Amino acid sequence: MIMRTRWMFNDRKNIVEEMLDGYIAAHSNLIALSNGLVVRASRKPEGRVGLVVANGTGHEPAMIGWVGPGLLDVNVPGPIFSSPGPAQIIAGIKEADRGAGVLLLVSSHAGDIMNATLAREEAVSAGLQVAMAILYDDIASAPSDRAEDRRGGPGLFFVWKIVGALAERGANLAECSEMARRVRDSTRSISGAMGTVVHPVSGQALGNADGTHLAVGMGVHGEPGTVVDDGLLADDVCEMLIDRLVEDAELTAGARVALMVNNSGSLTLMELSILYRGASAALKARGIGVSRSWMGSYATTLDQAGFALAISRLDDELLELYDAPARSGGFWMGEANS
Amino acid sequence: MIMRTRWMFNDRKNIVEEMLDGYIAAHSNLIALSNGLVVRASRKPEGRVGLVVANGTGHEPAMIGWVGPGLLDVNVPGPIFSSPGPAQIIAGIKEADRGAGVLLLVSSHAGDIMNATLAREEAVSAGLQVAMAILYDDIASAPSDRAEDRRGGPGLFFVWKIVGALAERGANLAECSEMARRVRDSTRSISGAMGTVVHPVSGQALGNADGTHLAVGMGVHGEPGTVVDDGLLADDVCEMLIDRLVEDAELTAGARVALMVNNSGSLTLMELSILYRGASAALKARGIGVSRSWMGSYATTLDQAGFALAISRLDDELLELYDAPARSGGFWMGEANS
Amino acid sequence: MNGIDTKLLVAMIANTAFRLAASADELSRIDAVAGDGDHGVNVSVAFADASARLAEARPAHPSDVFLIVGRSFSEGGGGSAGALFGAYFAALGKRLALAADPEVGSFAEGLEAGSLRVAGLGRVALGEKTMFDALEPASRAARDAVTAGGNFAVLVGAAAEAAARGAAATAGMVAKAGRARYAESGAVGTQDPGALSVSLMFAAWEEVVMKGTDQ
Amino acid sequence: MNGIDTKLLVAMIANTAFRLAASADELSRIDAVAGDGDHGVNVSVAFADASARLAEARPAHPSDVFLIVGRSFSEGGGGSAGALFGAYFAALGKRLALAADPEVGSFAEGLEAGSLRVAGLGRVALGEKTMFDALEPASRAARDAVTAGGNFAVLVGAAAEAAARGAAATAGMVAKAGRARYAESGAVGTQDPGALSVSLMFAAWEEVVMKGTDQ
Ligand SMILES: Nc1ncnc2c1ncn2[C@@H]1O[C@H](COP(=O)(O)OP(=O)(O)O)[C@@H](O)[C@H]1O
Ligand SMILES: Nc1ncnc2c1ncn2[C@@H]1O[C@H](COP(=O)(O)OP(=O)(O)O)[C@@H](O)[C@H]1O
Ligand SMILES: [Mg+2]
Ligand SMILES: [Mg+2]
Ligand SMILES: [Mg+2]
Ligand SMILES: [Mg+2]
Repeated sequence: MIMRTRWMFNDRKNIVEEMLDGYIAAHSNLIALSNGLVVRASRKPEGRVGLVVANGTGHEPAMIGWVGPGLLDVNVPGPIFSSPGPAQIIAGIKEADRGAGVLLLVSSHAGDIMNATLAREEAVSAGLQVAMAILYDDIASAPSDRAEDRRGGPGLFFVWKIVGALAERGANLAECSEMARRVRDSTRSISGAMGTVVHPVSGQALGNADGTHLAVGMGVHGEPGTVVDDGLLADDVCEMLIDRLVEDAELTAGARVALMVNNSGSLTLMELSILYRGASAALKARGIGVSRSWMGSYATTLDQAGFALAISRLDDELLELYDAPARSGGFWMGEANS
Repeated sequence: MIMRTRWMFNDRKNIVEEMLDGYIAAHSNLIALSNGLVVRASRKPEGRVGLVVANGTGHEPAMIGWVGPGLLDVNVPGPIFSSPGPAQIIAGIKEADRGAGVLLLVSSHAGDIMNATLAREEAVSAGLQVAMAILYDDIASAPSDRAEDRRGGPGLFFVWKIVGALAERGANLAECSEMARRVRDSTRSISGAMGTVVHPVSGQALGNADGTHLAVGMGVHGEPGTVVDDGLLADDVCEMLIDRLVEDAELTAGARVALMVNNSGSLTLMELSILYRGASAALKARGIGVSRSWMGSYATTLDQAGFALAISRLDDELLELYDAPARSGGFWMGEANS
Repeated sequence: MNGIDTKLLVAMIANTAFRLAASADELSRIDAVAGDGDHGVNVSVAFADASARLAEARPAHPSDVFLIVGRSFSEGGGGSAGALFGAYFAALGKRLALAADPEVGSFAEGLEAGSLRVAGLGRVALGEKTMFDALEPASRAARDAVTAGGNFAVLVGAAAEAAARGAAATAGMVAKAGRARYAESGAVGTQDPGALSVSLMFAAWEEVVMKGTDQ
Repeated sequence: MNGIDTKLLVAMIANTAFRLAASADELSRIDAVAGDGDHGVNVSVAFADASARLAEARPAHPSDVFLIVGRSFSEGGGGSAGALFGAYFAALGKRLALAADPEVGSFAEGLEAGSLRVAGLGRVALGEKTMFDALEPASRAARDAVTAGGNFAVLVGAAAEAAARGAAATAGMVAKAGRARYAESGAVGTQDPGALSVSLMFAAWEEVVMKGTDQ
């Protein structure tokens, strides 16, 4: 529990640029900066599908931390919470192209989709082979019969990981696009937040949580959530959220899932661990097996005091891709993981 | 920048126990719980020195996250911010003993030292071979001519990593103890904090930073720091702190160091990256090379909004141990890192 | 004369930059009601950049003016408004490029092409509380003005009046697109920031055109 | 009689648990001035645990009482006070175990052994604002009481009075050990929490012993 009003920045205008400088210097064995794009230090071999994400910053380690072998090829970072424009995205597509086409993986937010659409149109008319997959996971943002209206959240990391492994092995563009949609369709997330965040440049406070209550379903840019009863303990919250996820995903006893317990920014690992305990117990009580799991900061909203639970249904093929090696500024998976 | 008063816990009495349950469940391929001790899922081979740390919790991922191959054998977790008692430490020593003696690595805080001393006395009189190394790095806690009065801080991770690699290779107890002291003596850290933390059990606010200013030199349990000028930007702060570290370590141009930029809890990765940029620039300006680096949450104080800079002088022998593979809940280093 | 003066267009963009800078805080504030509070920054920065590029480029043909404005949006910080205004101005510029010496009819058609592009890119219809609720009435009014034989000043005046009315009407709408749709209220009671910036843009154009006509 | 009644000792520990529970918040509060604000919890929990173990174990020899109290500290939550009190009671218990039927002389020697153990373990001298500043005068007063021929009640009364004076004096000291030494002020003006809990412990003992003597 903290109260804080002072930042550790230099000039507010240069926050994103200086962050990129520092982050890349700290991981220079893995990633490099190329005209404002985050790229791999050693490019993927020719003949493999390139994977590109373009997104606003403020969600670190997403997405600067997901570029590397077994994961993405290029991240096109925009201003804080704001998609980069089509011109930069086209540069990213060109950078990722290794002769087998490029898959543009888009987290479903209005600005991201529109800028990516424009970039893809232009790249295609310039003769490049570009596919696009629009990804979402946040069940609080639209009902299941309008799933395509849902937004992207921390659960998209399941897609990055699995499509990253598939592209690394040489799958073609159609196979990678198909897999992106398949993992998206088997992934669900929902968030809980206990405070608001302040935009470091505009100074605007985002979100409707005031720090004393828990709001469920807040988006990764502070899009409003629903305040729940103050009496709910961590286990109650897990039970409630897992119930919504399992129902939405139509999972039944015997299903196997990967579980993510994501830190939105400033939750303690103590709380995160207690939520992991509660979430895995709630799944177990429904006969659902947690075959793999991730706990930590995957997609943040600056220093938001909050979390998200995400599940993704697994089968043997996905398990194998899940366990494939990967290496980036914010993630690793070794050869022998399981 | 956040304001937050609601926690995500169940019963306050069970926080540590439930955290251990959840953390270990999330990393069950690597670690296990054995009578309240965090141990490796597969024990180190016979004939290797066992490494034990015993400490208060609230600093996650330290130390529950540092048990695993290439790192520690046993972590004996105490209550929040409070060393476990000698009885539990003795149990940890026995658990880690693989017939080549046990090194008790103690972060220098009054309670930790005294409990470890009692445990060692008793273990030795029970016929066990136990060495103890008292470790410190925080230059704000005592002047350099009283270095042994300094406290342990995030820089101790350099010791865990290097002694962890050495013990894994089969070095004997004297060699491991000697290396622990050698790395300690070439490591320095200093912290900056921009807020106070609240003890989740007692509800007491710790530390003297009120969230609007930067306090330099605060300890990992909120031991008081010194408030600095509000006009200082991130780069100014890095320059000031690196200057103190370099002077204290008596480093001169041409030296090579490992640099750590540690998140005390709720700093954004954006800020951390900007601090990394500032700290590495300040070292470079002094002719000091950053040969390796770590950036992220290594030792936290719950959700403290703060950071620490730590440096540790490197030579070829240390570099090799630094790069040796390691794998734990909170850290990994692959075979081919550099 | 029914032709379009390139210099006048450049002055219109300069005045848009000036007017949106003055309203940037207000636009961000209403974006924060249900969005992410950056709309004022997004549009004012892009128009300022466009205005600087135009001063440098000294375009010779009306189409170049809008193609350059479009690039300021598509090469800039992005966001929804970046994509939408970028596509809008690109469509307008492309339509004007079809004529060696474009007249008001081309301009009205260009506004309509831009407006349709926005609806297509954003997948929105009228009444969903977006900038399209200002762009569509503006292009319709422009076409009607041309049909009635009006000159460029009449066209711009009619578009400005229609855009203002369209933007005002968004206050009563429930958001169905953009971030604002996540707000429980759908942001009812507040104008859509994108629609408001469209209406401020046309008002800035009218201001310049009227001065030109008066002189 | 100069012997020591095991049942009385058990009652003394029970009363210590009771008194420290009542003062736990105050002890934590003064620990928070320059430490980590947990001292009241640390000592009250350990004495409560000791008291429960004693009720269960029904020790037959005085030494067992203190060995059990020591274990409650050394098996419990630790912290500085856990180590120090644990070592203190273990030393006291061990000294008492040397005699089949220990008398006040053994007890005074035990208090001194405990006090020296604390100083050695904590590497502190008098005047450094720690619990040793209460333990040392208490053991000295106990020895003097024995030398003067006092019985157990006199010994405990003298120790309690000396501990209270020692603890009060710590308010004027600058901390040189423990977490409190990091405070810029050295916590001057506040009593050391460890010293205060020592003095509260001896006061709780005196209370029981006096009752025993009265009856
Ligand atoms: N799908 C859409 N179709 C049309 N206009 C949209 C759409 N989404 C957003 N807008 C417009 O964009 C404006 C928000 O712009 P801005 O704040 O700059 O972008 P962002 O929402 O990405 O931060 C909204 O007020 C609305 O007018
Ligand atoms: N080195 C030491 N020597 C003697 N007593 C000490 C020493 N360090 C701490 N103490 C005592 O311990 C008390 C603090 O106990 P407690 O708060 O329970 O432990 P911690 O400081 O580990 O949280 C201090 O008030 C002081 O009396
Ligand atoms: Mg935005
Ligand atoms: Mg403590
Ligand atoms: Mg916006
Ligand atoms: Mg304490």
